[in-house]
Amino acid sequence: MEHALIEIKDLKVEFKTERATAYALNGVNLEIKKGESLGLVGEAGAGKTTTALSILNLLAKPAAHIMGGDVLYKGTSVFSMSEKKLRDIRGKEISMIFQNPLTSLNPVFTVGEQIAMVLRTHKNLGKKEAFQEAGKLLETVGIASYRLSDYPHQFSGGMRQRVGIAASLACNPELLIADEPTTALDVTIQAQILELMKDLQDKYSTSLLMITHNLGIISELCQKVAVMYAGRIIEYGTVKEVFKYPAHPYTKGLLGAIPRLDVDSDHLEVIPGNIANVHHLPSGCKFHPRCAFCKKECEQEEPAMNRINDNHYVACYINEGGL
Amino acid sequence: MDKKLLFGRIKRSKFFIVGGIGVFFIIILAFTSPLFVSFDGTTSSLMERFTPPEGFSKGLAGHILGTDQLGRDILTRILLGARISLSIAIICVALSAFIGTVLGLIAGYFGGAVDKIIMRTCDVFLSIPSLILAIAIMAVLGTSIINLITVMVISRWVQYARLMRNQVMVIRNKEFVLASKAFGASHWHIMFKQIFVNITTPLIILLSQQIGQMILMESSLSFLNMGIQPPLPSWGSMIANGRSYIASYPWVVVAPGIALMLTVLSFNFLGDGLRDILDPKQK
Amino acid sequence: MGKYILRRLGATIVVLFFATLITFILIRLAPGNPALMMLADSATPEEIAAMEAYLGLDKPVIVQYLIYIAGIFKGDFGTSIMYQRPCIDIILSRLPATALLTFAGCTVGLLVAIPLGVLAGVKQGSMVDLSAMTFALLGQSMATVWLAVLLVLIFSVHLGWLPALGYGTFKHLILPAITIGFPLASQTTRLARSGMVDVLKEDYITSTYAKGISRRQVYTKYAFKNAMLPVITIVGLQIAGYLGGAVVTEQVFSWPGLGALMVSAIGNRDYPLVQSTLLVVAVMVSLVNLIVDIINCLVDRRMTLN
Amino acid sequence: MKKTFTFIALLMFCMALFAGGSNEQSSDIPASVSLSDKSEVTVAVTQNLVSLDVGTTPSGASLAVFDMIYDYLVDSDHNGNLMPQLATSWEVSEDNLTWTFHLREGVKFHNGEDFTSDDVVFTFERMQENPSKYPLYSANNFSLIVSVDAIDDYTVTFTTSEPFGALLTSLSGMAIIPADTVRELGDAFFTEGYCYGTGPWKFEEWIDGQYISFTRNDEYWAGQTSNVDRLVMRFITESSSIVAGLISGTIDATGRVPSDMLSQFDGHPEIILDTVDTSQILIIGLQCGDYSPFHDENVRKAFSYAIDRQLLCDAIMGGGKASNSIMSEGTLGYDANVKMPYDPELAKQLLSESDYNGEPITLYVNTAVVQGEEIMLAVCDMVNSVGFNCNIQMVEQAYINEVRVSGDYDAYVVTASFTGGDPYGYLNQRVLSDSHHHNYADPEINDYITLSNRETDQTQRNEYLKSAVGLMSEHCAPQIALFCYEYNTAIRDGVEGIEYSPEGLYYFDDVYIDK
Repeated sequence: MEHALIEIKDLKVEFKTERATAYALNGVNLEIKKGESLGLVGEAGAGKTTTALSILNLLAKPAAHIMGGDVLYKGTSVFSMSEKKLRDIRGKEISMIFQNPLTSLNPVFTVGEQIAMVLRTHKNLGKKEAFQEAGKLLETVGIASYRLSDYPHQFSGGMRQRVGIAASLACNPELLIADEPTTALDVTIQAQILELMKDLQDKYSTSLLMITHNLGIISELCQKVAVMYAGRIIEYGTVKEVFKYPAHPYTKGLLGAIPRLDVDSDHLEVIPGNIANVHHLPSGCKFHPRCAFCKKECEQEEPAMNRINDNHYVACYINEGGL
Repeated sequence: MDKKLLFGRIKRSKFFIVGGIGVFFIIILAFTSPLFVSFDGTTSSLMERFTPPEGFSKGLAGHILGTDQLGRDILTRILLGARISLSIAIICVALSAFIGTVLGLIAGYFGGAVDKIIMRTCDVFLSIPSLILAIAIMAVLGTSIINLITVMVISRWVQYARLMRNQVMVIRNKEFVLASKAFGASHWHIMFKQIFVNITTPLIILLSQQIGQMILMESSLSFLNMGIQPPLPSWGSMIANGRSYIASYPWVVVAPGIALMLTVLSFNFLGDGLRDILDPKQK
Repeated sequence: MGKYILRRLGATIVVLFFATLITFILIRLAPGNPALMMLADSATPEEIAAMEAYLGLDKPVIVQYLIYIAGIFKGDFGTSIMYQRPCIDIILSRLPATALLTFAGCTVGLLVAIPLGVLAGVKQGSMVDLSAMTFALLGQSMATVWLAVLLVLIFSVHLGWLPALGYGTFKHLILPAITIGFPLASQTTRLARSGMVDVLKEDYITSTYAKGISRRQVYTKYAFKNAMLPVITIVGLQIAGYLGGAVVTEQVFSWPGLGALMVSAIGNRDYPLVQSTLLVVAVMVSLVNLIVDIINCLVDRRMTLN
Repeated sequence: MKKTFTFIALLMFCMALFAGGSNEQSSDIPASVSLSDKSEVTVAVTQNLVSLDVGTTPSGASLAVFDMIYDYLVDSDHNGNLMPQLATSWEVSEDNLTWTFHLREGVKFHNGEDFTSDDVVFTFERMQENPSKYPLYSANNFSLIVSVDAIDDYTVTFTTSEPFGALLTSLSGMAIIPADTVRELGDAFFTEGYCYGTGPWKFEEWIDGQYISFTRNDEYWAGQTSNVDRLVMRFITESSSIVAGLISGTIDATGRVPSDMLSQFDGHPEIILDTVDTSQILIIGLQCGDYSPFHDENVRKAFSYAIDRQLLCDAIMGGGKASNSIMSEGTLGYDANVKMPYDPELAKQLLSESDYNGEPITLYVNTAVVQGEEIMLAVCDMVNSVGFNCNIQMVEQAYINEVRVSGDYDAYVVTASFTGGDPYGYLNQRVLSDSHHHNYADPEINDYITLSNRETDQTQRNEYLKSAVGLMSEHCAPQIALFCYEYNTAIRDGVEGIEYSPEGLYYFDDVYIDK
């Protein structure tokens, strides 16, 4: 059976600092097929960025520990790849857009250099051609090419994110990971960035892993969506299916929390309690302390992922039998 | 900073442990030396000039590290010198820290003209290399321990002033400071109770590093006959005066040199260890 | 950039003005009368008075100071009492020695410190890191006198590889440069290390890795340039200190620099020479600080020249 | 890495460029010289030369340099004997006021200018017009000379305001310069490196703080026998560096090696060690005013008798002669049978009789005194063992001058030397005219000194001086002496002809290499 682009199998990751151990990922299972764009949704601290970084095997060395599971890229495990092989993939076949544009660009190098370095490394272009190519890329993301020799601090947040995007599309990668690209931007700029990503997606047909806690973005850009809570995927399916018939109480809560124009209700549904503490995770289903439908087995056993229909899976005892 | 975390870090910081033991050992040795030392390190006995180190062949009674150009026992002088060099260094560090911190706080807190004046004075002192400033001042005041301390303080307070000023500038506009101003707290209260308390870490780190530098500065001044005056021994003067005998009687200058190095090394280790432990950025 | 340099020069002049004022007052308070220094022991009171008049010391101190300042603007730094020659000639004949020594010392220091510091920063917590830090602490714990004398003992007297003194060929420069370079290297190693450690935690480093850039390139280029920012500033300050401060090294190696000149000038109460040497040193220090600031701005464009 | 590093290198480089502008030729001195290949000698001088002007303050370095380049009317063999040089003969008038000198003919300066009486007159008058600018003028008491007149091209007369017994000695310090050239060039003659003299060596180059070099003058009128082409005098204050320089070959001769460092030459047969007795004497000036403990003669005697001078010489200095008075052997006024006993018991007894009861006494020790700190610390221990309470303070020469003139000291320690073996200068300045500073005026001593000043017959002067010095030793006032220095010389085998004067100065004009 032909391997999916990315397969994450039961991935467990812990961060050991002198204070305590943070259980970031507790058995993540995810799959991204070629040309597919998947949304990864969840509150802050759910492990979204950790998942993204583990795909590129870029977890911070001393602190991060892979406790179990694997990440396969086209069938081969990312953790077992040689440094050289990894370098060939990063930025060429898989590239990433980072959340905070203010800190993800090197302050002492020109914008042009930060794009050209990808071209020089992967397409071994000469210095001059790389810069020209970078100029074109800047144009595609809507920045005048003469600004190549400007420095990051001479750009606004939105513009810097565009530079990040330009750099990530330099070698038109097979998979583009966007780690909350618009969170740090205000709404108007957000719309422009999404617009840009949409045309690029059509133009280059790259598969996309969109990480965000903004469900609106998911519905616009992605076909599939996975909801993540406390380091596990608790619901997965097509956007239409999941948004229309949310199965997991947490997903219902998330969707309930969005103000809807078509419904004139004067209150927003609120999920009681707060995010699970990564240092002391609750037993059983990590959501049970906040779950209104919590049952006895929810407290002991971690529910497995079970199928509602081809386009909808959920890890929850309440909805075991489907709707 | 809770206790458990602090001890955790202390246990792990090798520098702190090594430095701490070193400094503790040296201070104990320096201040208890009169009890077990069998020679008076200041009177000369010309017959015993340059006796090579006898080690422990005669137990504690012998010249363990040999004698210097005037027949005085080197080990005794090192221990006596330790007490003098250390106490002067600590006094100088304390004084320069005090002056520097107060001026730094005032400059940082009040800003504007006051800050300009104080900072420009710092620039003036920085533009004159500290050793040359020291020589000029010593030429004026003459060489005595009080003048030595004055000189070292005058040339070292600038570091503290600049450090404190920059730290205060950062904290000055923080909410809790503005809040206490709103409650009508007096300037002094805010400056010392509120602001100072929060910037003690960088001060402690700088303090621990400065002790070593003070001892080194005293050794350079002694080299120029401006340090501690004879017959009181100090490591700096022992090295400076013994340096011409290094080829024929090396122990005269090597012994105090190593003593000085180990002491300053321990203080530097302690300083580094402290920096690792107290450093807020440490994840 | 131009406006900034003008403002900086303005501030520097103010600083220099006060620096000369302080030394002017200090040296005059020092006991000892330069006229006596010039005349042999046999001077009669009239000869002393005549000498003081000749040296212009009989005028009130304020007038002397004004003459001196007026002189500086005209480029006349006054004549040295000891040398009986314009101070500026003596200083300029000694300046290259100190500049060369400081330059060599810093180059030696930086060539050792920067790679070592970067390595220690990259391999944080490893044996390399620990030994680099111990080397750094060692360098800051040795008395300059002791280090200089040991170097002479080992390399010149016992091994005979290098000349113990003097100035001229490259071989003369090695030992004094190491004496100055070693403490400088130790301080710079620590700075380079902590700079590197901090930078490697930054987001843009992760994003550079995510672009498939090799570890070596990140360390030697993208992280390196950021890590060097604190190093440049501190080294700039240190060079300033060494310009006048290499007194001990110059004395032990009989190096004809400004430090040795300063000590003998103060010893002989040669007022004009002391003042002008110090002024030149202060100018050099301010100039170096200015250059460091400019270089800082060139390297890190975020630094607006405030 | 490359780009950033260039910034740092750029910063350093431009700083060196900025400073390096004015003095490029700094790297041409031979690193190490072996005698065989080129006949060139490098000597180490411990004092730094400050000026090439013949009128500058006389110092060890300047005397050695002028001896190479210039000649004097009367030359001194540095042991008290004076011989004709540019003046072939001289006579003095009955009233001892006018000296007539007959000059040598056919002598040329290095630039070819002829030597005539005009040069002698100009050399003197140049300093007379502006005595403050030329400290030599007051140092050699030229103020006593009223005028210098050229009778004809080769005869010149000196008229003095009063009989000046030591005129010849002071003229042996006045280097004759070419009048016409100096009139034309002015001070540039010295500062721009012309310095034409009539001496056996020509001036080549001087770099302040580093070295001064000379080349042989083959047309020297008295004949030049040396086979050394070039002599380099290097200024090095650090004695350990000089020793290292000798061992490593960069230096061929030096005059002052501390005795404790002699052992470094073991195993180096190519360096010949020798000792030179000097008249340089270590002196303690005592304040005899009533506000100081030393006004009581018993206290002064106790202080002097408590010092074991011979032990100081043997243990610390490794040589030198304990002195019985402030005169050293070979100087006028030295009297071998004056006694200065070492008797701690007598000292203790004298001290107990006096009204001194332990007030602290500070000895100001001049930092320029060779091994001053060690010697005086040992002296303090010796005198403290008999009941004194002394300590020392190291101070610069400037401080000592100030203190001596103001009189506010208990005791100061300096070295003194007598140019040309004649104590005229010292006795007049430090004993006679200084009495209102050290507050000791013994009419008998002062009379003997004034008598000796007037006397032109050397043997009679010697008698007067002997009695003056004898009295000073007896009363231990106003100064007492410890010992005369003995310097250790270290010269590379084959280098000959280096002369040493009793004052501990050395002269290289007769240097040659014995292959």
